[in-house]
Amino acid sequence: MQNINEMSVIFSSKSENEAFARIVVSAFLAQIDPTVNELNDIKTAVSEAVTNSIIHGYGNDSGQIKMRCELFLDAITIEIEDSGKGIENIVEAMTPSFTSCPEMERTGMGFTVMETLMDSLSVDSKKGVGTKVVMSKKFDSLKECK
Amino acid sequence: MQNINEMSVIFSSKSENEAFARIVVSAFLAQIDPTVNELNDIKTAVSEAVTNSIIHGYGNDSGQIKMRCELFLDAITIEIEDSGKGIENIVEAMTPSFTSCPEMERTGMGFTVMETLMDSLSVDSKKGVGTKVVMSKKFDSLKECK
Amino acid sequence: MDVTFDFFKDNLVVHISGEIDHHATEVLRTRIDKKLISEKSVNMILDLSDVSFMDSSGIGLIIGRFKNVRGFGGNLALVCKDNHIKRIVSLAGIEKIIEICNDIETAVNSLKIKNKKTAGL
Amino acid sequence: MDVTFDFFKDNLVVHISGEIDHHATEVLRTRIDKKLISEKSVNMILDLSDVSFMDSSGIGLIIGRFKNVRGFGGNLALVCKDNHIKRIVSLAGIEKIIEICNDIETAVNSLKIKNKKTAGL
Ligand SMILES: Nc1ncnc2c1ncn2[C@@H]1O[C@H](COP(=O)(O)OP(=O)(O)O)[C@@H](O)[C@H]1O
Ligand SMILES: Nc1ncnc2c1ncn2[C@@H]1O[C@H](COP(=O)(O)OP(=O)(O)O)[C@@H](O)[C@H]1O
Repeated sequence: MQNINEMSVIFSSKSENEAFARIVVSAFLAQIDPTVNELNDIKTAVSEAVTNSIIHGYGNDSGQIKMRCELFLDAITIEIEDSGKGIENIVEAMTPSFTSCPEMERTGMGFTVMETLMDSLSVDSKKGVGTKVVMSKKFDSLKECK
Repeated sequence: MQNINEMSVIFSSKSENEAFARIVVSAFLAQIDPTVNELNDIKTAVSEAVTNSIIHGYGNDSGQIKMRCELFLDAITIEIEDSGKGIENIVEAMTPSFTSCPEMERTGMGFTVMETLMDSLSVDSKKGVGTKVVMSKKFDSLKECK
Repeated sequence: MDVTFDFFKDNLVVHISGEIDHHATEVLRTRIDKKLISEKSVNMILDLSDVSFMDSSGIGLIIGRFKNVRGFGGNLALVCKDNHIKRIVSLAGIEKIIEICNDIETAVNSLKIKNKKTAGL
Repeated sequence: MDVTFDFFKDNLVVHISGEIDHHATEVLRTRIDKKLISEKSVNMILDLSDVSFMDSSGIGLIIGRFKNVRGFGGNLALVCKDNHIKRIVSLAGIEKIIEICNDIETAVNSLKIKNKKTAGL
């Protein structure tokens, strides 16, 4: 299916940019006018993935995070990618409550939140190379207007 | 000088994305809290450059526009680049009131607005290759806080 | 962006709200010109009081409407309070040909005087 | 993001406003813990009524404060009305250990009951 709009943004792994990434995805969605709930779900999932790249992917190092969004008539696909340290065991990482950083008050709920709020989630990662999260969501609110 | 944050965003040459580009640059600036006037000046200059890439660079074709922002302690640099048809005569193009599209109600004031509202403007373009506009602005409001 | 119309002492008042950029002007142009042709009003007041953003596309929109109204033998006045928008407008020297007023009353009066001059009175 | 404190019937009330993400929690954690140590209040009410956004970093913040307060022998209650935030909170099963109330009055009452139970009354 042909997308109706697309964009990609690259930003530094600074925690200030968590809010930046949320505003960018909201601005990109403004043209299709999703419901408040749909927008909240997407902003939250983006926040989780970007935070993971910052704190787990890069840790104390600095690096670049890439967010790519493709908008379709009734859905959005979002890819968030880092070139950080990668995930050794993806199944373990995606288990609810698993976290490698309990001392940072992480709760291991990031992937669970992404899975719950989005319609699909896939994680691709290689130790020492980086991590790419791909999520998509259908807009139920827009189905009728097609 | 070392920048304190940077980002780049690539988006399609659709006129809906003029507003998108303005929101992205505003969101990027949120972390340094500029004055309303400074923010308005920067949003307007971005709007001019992005509009030019859409209507003059790509015309009826579709293409990609890249916006890169670098934030320093007291200034911002913004590059807006397209791979459109390019400008043959840059001096003529930058002359106030020169426009190649009077029938579209363009007034040839785009470059004048960018020059007036920003502290520096440079235009690099090659016929058939594309155009890159680089603008920068100092934040007077932030000078004292350094 | 939104546009609504009303009349004030025989002047067509065009209230624009939101952001005026190139994207918005395409719709604005069509809607304003359609209204101008359907109503037989000769004078137009462009009310920019609720415009939150405007770039040089707005200058083109204003000058284009000015030309159309003059074509019908009428005049145009602007209502605008925001300093940023005034600055954009004055960069193009619009104030030399179009009156920029703080409110609709003032715009109506300025059009009355202009029309008298145009009519040679 | 902003945080302010006040007291309501001997309970330390922490009003958080704005967005709770990982960036914000770093500051919030320090400020709340400092206040908790300096005041000798054992009970804390986290008032999220004015929180406009929260992701799982907020879950960590809540559970972390809960542990600290329990360490002092006290209890914690949440005040939250927003459905999106309630959903995030309930994903982690927080409501099994922490009362989620619609207003501060209710939170105060629930803490009174909890404290009696904790004290074995
Ligand atoms: N981008 C990433 N790079 C490296 N490791 C990651 C990344 N994202 C997630 N992880 C790993 O997966 C674990 C679980 O992630 P998540 O469910 O988001 O919970 P949390 O962020 O609370 O730890 C993390 O603790 C981390 O070890
Ligand atoms: N990105 C671009 N690609 C090709 N031509 C451009 C580009 N930007 C500007 N130009 C040329 O420069 C002229 C002047 O631009 P500008 O001052 O912004 O006024 P306007 O957009 O009103 O025409 C345009 O009419 C166009 O011919």
